[in-house]
Amino acid sequence: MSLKTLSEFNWSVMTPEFIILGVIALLTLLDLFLPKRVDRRILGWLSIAGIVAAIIALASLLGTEPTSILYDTFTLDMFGKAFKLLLLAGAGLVMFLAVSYDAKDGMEEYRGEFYYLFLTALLGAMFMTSSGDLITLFIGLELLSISSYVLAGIKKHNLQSNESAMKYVINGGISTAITLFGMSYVYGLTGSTNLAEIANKLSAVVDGQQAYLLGIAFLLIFVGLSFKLASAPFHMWAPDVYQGAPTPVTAFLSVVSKTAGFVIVIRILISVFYNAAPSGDGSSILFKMHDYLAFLAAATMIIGNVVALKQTNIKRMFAYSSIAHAGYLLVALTTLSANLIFSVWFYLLAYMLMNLGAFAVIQVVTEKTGSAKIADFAGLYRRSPVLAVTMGILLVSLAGFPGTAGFIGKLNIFVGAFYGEPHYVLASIMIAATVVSYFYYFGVMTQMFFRPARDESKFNLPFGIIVVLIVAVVGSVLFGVAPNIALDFLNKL
Amino acid sequence: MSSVPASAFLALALILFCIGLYGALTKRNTVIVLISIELMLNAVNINLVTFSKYGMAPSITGQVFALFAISVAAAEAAVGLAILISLYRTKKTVNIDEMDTMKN
Amino acid sequence: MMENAWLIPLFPLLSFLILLLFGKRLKEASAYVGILLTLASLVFSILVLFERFSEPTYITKFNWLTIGDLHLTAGFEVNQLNALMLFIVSLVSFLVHTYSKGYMNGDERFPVFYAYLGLFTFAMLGLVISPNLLQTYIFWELVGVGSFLLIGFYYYKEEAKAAAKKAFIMTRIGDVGLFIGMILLFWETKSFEYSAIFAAVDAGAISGTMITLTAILIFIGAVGKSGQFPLHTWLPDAMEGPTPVSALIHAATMVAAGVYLVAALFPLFAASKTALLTIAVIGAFTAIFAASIGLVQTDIKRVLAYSTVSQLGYMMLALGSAGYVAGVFHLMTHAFFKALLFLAAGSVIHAVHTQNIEEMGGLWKKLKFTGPLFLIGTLAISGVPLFSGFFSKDEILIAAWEGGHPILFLLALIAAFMTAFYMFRLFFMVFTGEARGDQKHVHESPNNMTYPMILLGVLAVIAGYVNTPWFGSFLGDWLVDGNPALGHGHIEGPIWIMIAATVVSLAGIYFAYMMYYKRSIARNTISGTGDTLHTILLNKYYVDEFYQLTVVAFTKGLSYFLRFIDVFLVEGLVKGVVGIVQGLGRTGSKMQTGQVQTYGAVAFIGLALLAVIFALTGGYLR
Amino acid sequence: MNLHAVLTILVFSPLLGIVILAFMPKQAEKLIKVVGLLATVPALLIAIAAYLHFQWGKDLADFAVSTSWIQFRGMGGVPEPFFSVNYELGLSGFQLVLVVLTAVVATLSALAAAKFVKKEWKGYFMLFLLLEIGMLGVFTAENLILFFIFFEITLIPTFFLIGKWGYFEKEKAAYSFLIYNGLGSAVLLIVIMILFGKTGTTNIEMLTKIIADPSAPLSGDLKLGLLISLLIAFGVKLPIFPLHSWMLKVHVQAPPSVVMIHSGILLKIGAYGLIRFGMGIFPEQFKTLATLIAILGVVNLLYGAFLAFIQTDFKMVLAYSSISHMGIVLIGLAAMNEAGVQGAIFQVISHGLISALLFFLVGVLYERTDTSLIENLGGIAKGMPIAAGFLLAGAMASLGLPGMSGFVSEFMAFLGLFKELPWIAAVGTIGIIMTAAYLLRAVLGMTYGKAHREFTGVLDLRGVELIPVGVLMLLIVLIGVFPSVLSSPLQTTLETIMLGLGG
Amino acid sequence: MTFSGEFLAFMGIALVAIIGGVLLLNLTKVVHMVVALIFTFVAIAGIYVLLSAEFVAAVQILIYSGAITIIMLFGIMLTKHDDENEPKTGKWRKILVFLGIVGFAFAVYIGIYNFNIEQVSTALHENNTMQIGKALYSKYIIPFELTSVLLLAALVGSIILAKNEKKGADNE
Repeated sequence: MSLKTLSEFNWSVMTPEFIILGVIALLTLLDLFLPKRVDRRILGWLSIAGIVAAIIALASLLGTEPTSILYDTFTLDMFGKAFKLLLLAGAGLVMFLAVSYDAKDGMEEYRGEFYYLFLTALLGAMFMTSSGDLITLFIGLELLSISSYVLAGIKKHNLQSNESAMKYVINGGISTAITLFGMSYVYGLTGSTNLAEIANKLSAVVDGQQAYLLGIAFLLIFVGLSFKLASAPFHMWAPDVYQGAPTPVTAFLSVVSKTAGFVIVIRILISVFYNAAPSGDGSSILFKMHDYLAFLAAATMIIGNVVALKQTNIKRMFAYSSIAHAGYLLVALTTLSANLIFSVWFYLLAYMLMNLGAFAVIQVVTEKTGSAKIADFAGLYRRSPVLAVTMGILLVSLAGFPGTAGFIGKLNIFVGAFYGEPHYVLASIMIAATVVSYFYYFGVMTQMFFRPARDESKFNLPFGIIVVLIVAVVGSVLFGVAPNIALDFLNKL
Repeated sequence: MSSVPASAFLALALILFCIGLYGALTKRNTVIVLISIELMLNAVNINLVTFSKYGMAPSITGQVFALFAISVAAAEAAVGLAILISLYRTKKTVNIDEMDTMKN
Repeated sequence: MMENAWLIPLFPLLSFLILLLFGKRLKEASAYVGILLTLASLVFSILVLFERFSEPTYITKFNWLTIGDLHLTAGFEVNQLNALMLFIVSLVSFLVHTYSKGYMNGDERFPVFYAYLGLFTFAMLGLVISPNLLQTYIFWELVGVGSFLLIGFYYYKEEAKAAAKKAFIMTRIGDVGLFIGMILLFWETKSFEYSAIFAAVDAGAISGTMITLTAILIFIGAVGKSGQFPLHTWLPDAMEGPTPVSALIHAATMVAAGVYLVAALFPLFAASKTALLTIAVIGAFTAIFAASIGLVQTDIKRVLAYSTVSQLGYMMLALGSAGYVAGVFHLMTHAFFKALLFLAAGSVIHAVHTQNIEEMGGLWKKLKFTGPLFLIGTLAISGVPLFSGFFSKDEILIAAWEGGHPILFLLALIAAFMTAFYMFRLFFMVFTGEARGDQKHVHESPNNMTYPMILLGVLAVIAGYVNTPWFGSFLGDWLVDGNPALGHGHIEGPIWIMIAATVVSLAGIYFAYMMYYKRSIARNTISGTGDTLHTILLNKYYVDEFYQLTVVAFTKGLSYFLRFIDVFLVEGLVKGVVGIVQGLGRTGSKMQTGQVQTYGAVAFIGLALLAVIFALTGGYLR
Repeated sequence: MNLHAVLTILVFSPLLGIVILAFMPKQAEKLIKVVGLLATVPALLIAIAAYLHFQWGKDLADFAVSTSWIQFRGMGGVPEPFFSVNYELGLSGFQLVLVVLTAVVATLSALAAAKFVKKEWKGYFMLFLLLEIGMLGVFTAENLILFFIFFEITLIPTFFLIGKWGYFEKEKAAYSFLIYNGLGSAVLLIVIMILFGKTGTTNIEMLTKIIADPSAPLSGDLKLGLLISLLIAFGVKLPIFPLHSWMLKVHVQAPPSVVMIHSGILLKIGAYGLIRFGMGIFPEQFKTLATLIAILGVVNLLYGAFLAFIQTDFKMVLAYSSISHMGIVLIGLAAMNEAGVQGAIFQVISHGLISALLFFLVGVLYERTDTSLIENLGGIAKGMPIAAGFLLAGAMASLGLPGMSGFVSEFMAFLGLFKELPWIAAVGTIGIIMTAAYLLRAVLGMTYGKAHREFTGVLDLRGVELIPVGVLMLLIVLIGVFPSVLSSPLQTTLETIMLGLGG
Repeated sequence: MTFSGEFLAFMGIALVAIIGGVLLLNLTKVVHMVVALIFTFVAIAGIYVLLSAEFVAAVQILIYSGAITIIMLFGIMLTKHDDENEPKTGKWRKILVFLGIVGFAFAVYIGIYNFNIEQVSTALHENNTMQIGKALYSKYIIPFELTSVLLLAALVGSIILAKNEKKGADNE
């Protein structure tokens, strides 16, 4: 094993990560040394600035050829760039929510930590997008997880927050163990952690038992990772955690964390299992597992949408909704169509916009009313037409109506489901589930637009919220009307 | 050559994994639940180290992976315990079945 | 002139439109608009009629609706029958317009009445000049609407409302027959044109069954419109309308449309023995059936209504017995004397403000014009020799006999007897004897009511002479001219038929005289009040009740049954599906217990299940 | 002359109104109403101009527009898009008449809304205009995806219009509407996607061509399945028994101006879809199903009629009558010949006008008397003779009185079916009688008879209210008397359809 | 299979590990459970030695048997706990989980029961620590550094969450 010296590598491809890392270090120090009386919000703005800088850095890297350094422990390819951009944008928007978040219940003193833990989580997620090595993927995943655990429980004196963190960490631990258990078998069958090498080795697996073990490993990894996706069967933590965590954290979990989950799932699915253990007819283990994936996707969509019907808490409802969306995305994964990455990426983009926008509204409303009941949205149209209409547009997008990005996202997945080998059943379940989702999305609409308000007090919208709302609405509509702005961008990468 | 087959180590790992899992899913004390999770991760490490010696292409990587896993597990344990303590302050219990203020 | 015949229906339409838009402002002057415009129609009609005596049939048409390769046309035709009908309709209409000015005087919806009359006249005139079945059908329906509106003119009366509804729906049942027949014919001939249909029938292009089927279907339309059994019940009820309307629509014109339709399509019917027989049987049966009901009715208008039904049955009998000329001839004479009778009855009602003949009596002296005119009408309808009805009824009896229907002939003869009897019963009860009701303010009607009656009275007497065994059958010859399919202009029959007809009519009059004038025969000689027969007749054989219990009840029952399906099955299914989804949601919700270990357990058990399935399905062996 | 932008302007002209309204103060009631009304006028004028354009013998193809819009590409920068949707609008004769109908009814409905809507005019008109965009788009789209998009766009504003401005059970009705139609459109989307998967295109014309080609990669069974799915998808909209229950709720609960649109146009999308896609794309299979469709049509016709016969609420009568009348559309389609199809299309237009008229009148009655129950309304002819007159005229039009549009369509539909399936048609004619029975029962029940004392003082139709009824009545009579105003644009469409059927 | 010393050692260590695990599940006192688990952890270290992973074994002793067990004990002591360690509810869950585990173990076991790849001699035991060090600091430098961030996050997180503020102090 001869190593090149570290300096020979093209470290510049890691600029965005370095920027985030730098900001983390800066914030840690600032938080330590700044006098107590300084409003820690400044740190939040700083981290936004950092994220913007990272986006700019990434943008400048967009043109570079796929580069990998250190035996693929870091690679910057088209996939990495595309999803990293999503993660950065999502995290940036979440930061806007975070700076507008009213700190209480024991997190007053930890605003600084609040911000930079987001960044560490983001950093973990970013590494997940750009890694060709199981170990880096795993560490990135855990960095994201551990930061999220802390974030969920950061309202120290709030029982729900504590509880949500506890639930998160326990389920997270189990999922980590399961994932890792699966990875260990993959390692065992190949003797490597490098994804490319693994794929290479696995495509040569012909022995029946090894293939079997690989199948088990696949199931272990997939189920373990479904924790991050909040998809069946590892979905049940989501409602409780979403409900208890501070709203920006919930938003982060439902958007950035989920995106990262899909990143790692796609990475592993595509690079590792796509050609693994091909049988005589050339179909790899991934295609053999197709029915399992389809089943899980269907179960996820059905559970998410159906249980959401019964929710009275808006954050819980959105948890189920996010489960449902994970299900739609799994459909794309299941079908493995040629536009898989496009459709997942676009859907996640749309989902990020509409979900973050919705969480911005939820944050404003819940902070004002002090509870997160759906009934608290009653008469929102009277109290704040802008907020209500914004929420309305976002809900329409979540429900997947045309004219919004949500529709194009679903359409994209749908096209994939019917291109080549059609997946009638899965697609039908998806669309039926979508119709079921009308019930609860429009239930919120009903509250906002049809019901009288309990009190008529108005809202004042913090700057951060306004930014998020504008981005979310403009984005949702723009990508709904002219989706090729985004798709062509992705295509050029 | 070793006289102990690789499958023996793997089986041991599997047994420990299952014990850990059972503990994590049934024990009432949260500390024990956290510890059970650690046991599961340990089982994984046995796998990794086994494969590092007896795997398809034996290499040091398995041991390195195990080390990473150990550090992550430690961090997770620490955070888990911290969360538990924070929860204990508000709720005064470590019984996992009493953490059900949030449900449908 | 004939090329301008299309203007004839348009004058009343113009009247309708003007009165609809400006009626409120014109008020009483509305009458003049209506009268003048119908007069114009009348004048044109007369001109056309006279021109048609010397000129051949005139047809013109234009493309109305294109359906792919099919071009449906509209246009107008002036043949003998049309020309005659134009004259009859426009004449009666004009007279009724005039008469109504007096009769409807003071009604707050006076202009509306004239508007409706205009609409009806337009439709009726349109009907009679239609050159094709489709157009006929269109006006056929419009006529129905005009009738409907006029029956329901006193909209605030529940009876009027019910009668209007009944009239419309019952005639529509018949119309559907016509509708189907017309469409079936169309697909046989690819045309609605009468000429094309006749040509196809002539050429034998249509199978015999199809001819019979379509002919009977079309006849069903006629049954509805002309109040033939079993769709006759609406016509007596239609007397809820103002009396001039009854005269115009339910005596002279619209109800005769059924007869007209059969006449217009006569070559089709003639091609099917079965169809003709059906018509004859229905006609004869209706004639005697309605006449028997007429024997006991006490409402002056209802008696006349049943007599109309009965007379229409006569006409059908004539047509069914291949007596084309007889049918049309009776149609014409009947139009005059029945219109006269109705107008006279209206005049009576106008005077005494009641329609119940039990409350009248002794009006002969008080109504100097009305009485004699009514008598003329009664004589005409009774078939007393020298009056118009005598000649036409005679033709019918001959046709029935010569057509080979002795039983039907007998029925017709009995019906003739009954007609004479109940008509004179009516006459004697109304005009002779003691005044039975409050008659203090009884006075003769104004001139604009009496003049039309006088004109009709004259026609009721002389109209028969256009077609007599003695002075030549001018009308008949002209009607069938150039159309051998229509039969002969005059059918020679044995002389005893004429004598028999005279005898029965005189006998009827005699019995009525004895019973209601002389009172030497007790009124309950045959069957008195309370007797079964009397009750049955009084209740019109319970046909209405029968329908109520069968058709109406069935419809309602079916409706409620369907509602049951709608509410429980269709909605229930939906509720079921929603319930399942909701139930799933509830179950899913319940599983969310807040127990974090449960969550983990679910995830793990899910994994275990997948793994076990994977193991068992032999992912192992491949 | 370059007319390619015309359709885009036509479809999106209401957007201008939405934008203007968005910046207007909520309280400016009068101004909002005026803007809302005026915003529907450009579309109306363009639609009429397009109609005249046709009647002056020019080609409707002048209006067609097609630009690339959405492309989904596969991995690896393949130049050929994997899936592409073009922005394609076009106008055939059939579409033209529907666009004109939409524009007319929309304007009249806006007028009605100015009258009936009592609150939150701004929101109402913005949603209403959005709805109009959707409807115009549906009828001009030349691409299935585009059609679907516009189709779905109509759902949201309608949901709100019903749910916010409706009567007591408005929310339930709105949900019913949303879910049923959502399911319908879901099925539609699946069909579209399968078609795309099999043929690689969603352009209607190309699809028709490809599928007509016997070498197309679609088995007969699949095509039959797709057609049945389409029947379900559009059957919800039309509605076909037993998919109708949502529509009853909507008709009863929605505000009159919305029901005018809903019954007048939205239901017609179902018929349009069936004709354009069901019959247009799958003519062979349509033939196979003709008997079934005929039976469905007769069931619809009779089911609606019999149920309408016992309703106590006039709105319910009209709702069931809509079901009944849509049966005639099916009857006409099942005939599969020129007469039948033309009858079906005529019925679409005719019912659009008639139901708009009747629902407007119901709205007026409800506004004046606070009831639409037949027994509560008896005798209003006394106090409201004009309204009663129009009501009666509307009922006559609805029951197929010659001289009005309803007759022509009914006649042609039956004419067509009698040629192909005379027995089924014969059963269907019972519907003609029942229609008369239930309409007269209801309308006479309301207008004739003894007047309720409390209604003697109510106001008759007046002023601006006469415009919608007058215009609609005029059109109804115009079509009834001169059906060629409608039939001439339809001939080319019919030819195309018949060509497909004949092939 | 011969009963070599290595095999006996393996059996003994494995037995200890499993007994430790079983005791974890069956003991009632929390402290006892943790102590039982220490045996398991130490036994696992022994397994590592058998597998020529001395460095990992050392780390195992240090981190698991040492650090983690100790903080767990701290955790136990910082919190009150009742020794009766049976959840009140969830009998069904236990059964189901048990069944699940049996099924899962069965399914995985099928995959590994004769997973015997031809063994090649390795040099893992030679300079084991150095090999690991080389790999960590060259090939895996990125995850290694990332781990430092992870530990930082965990550190900060643990501190802020577990830190005893004035407000909570009187409750202790």
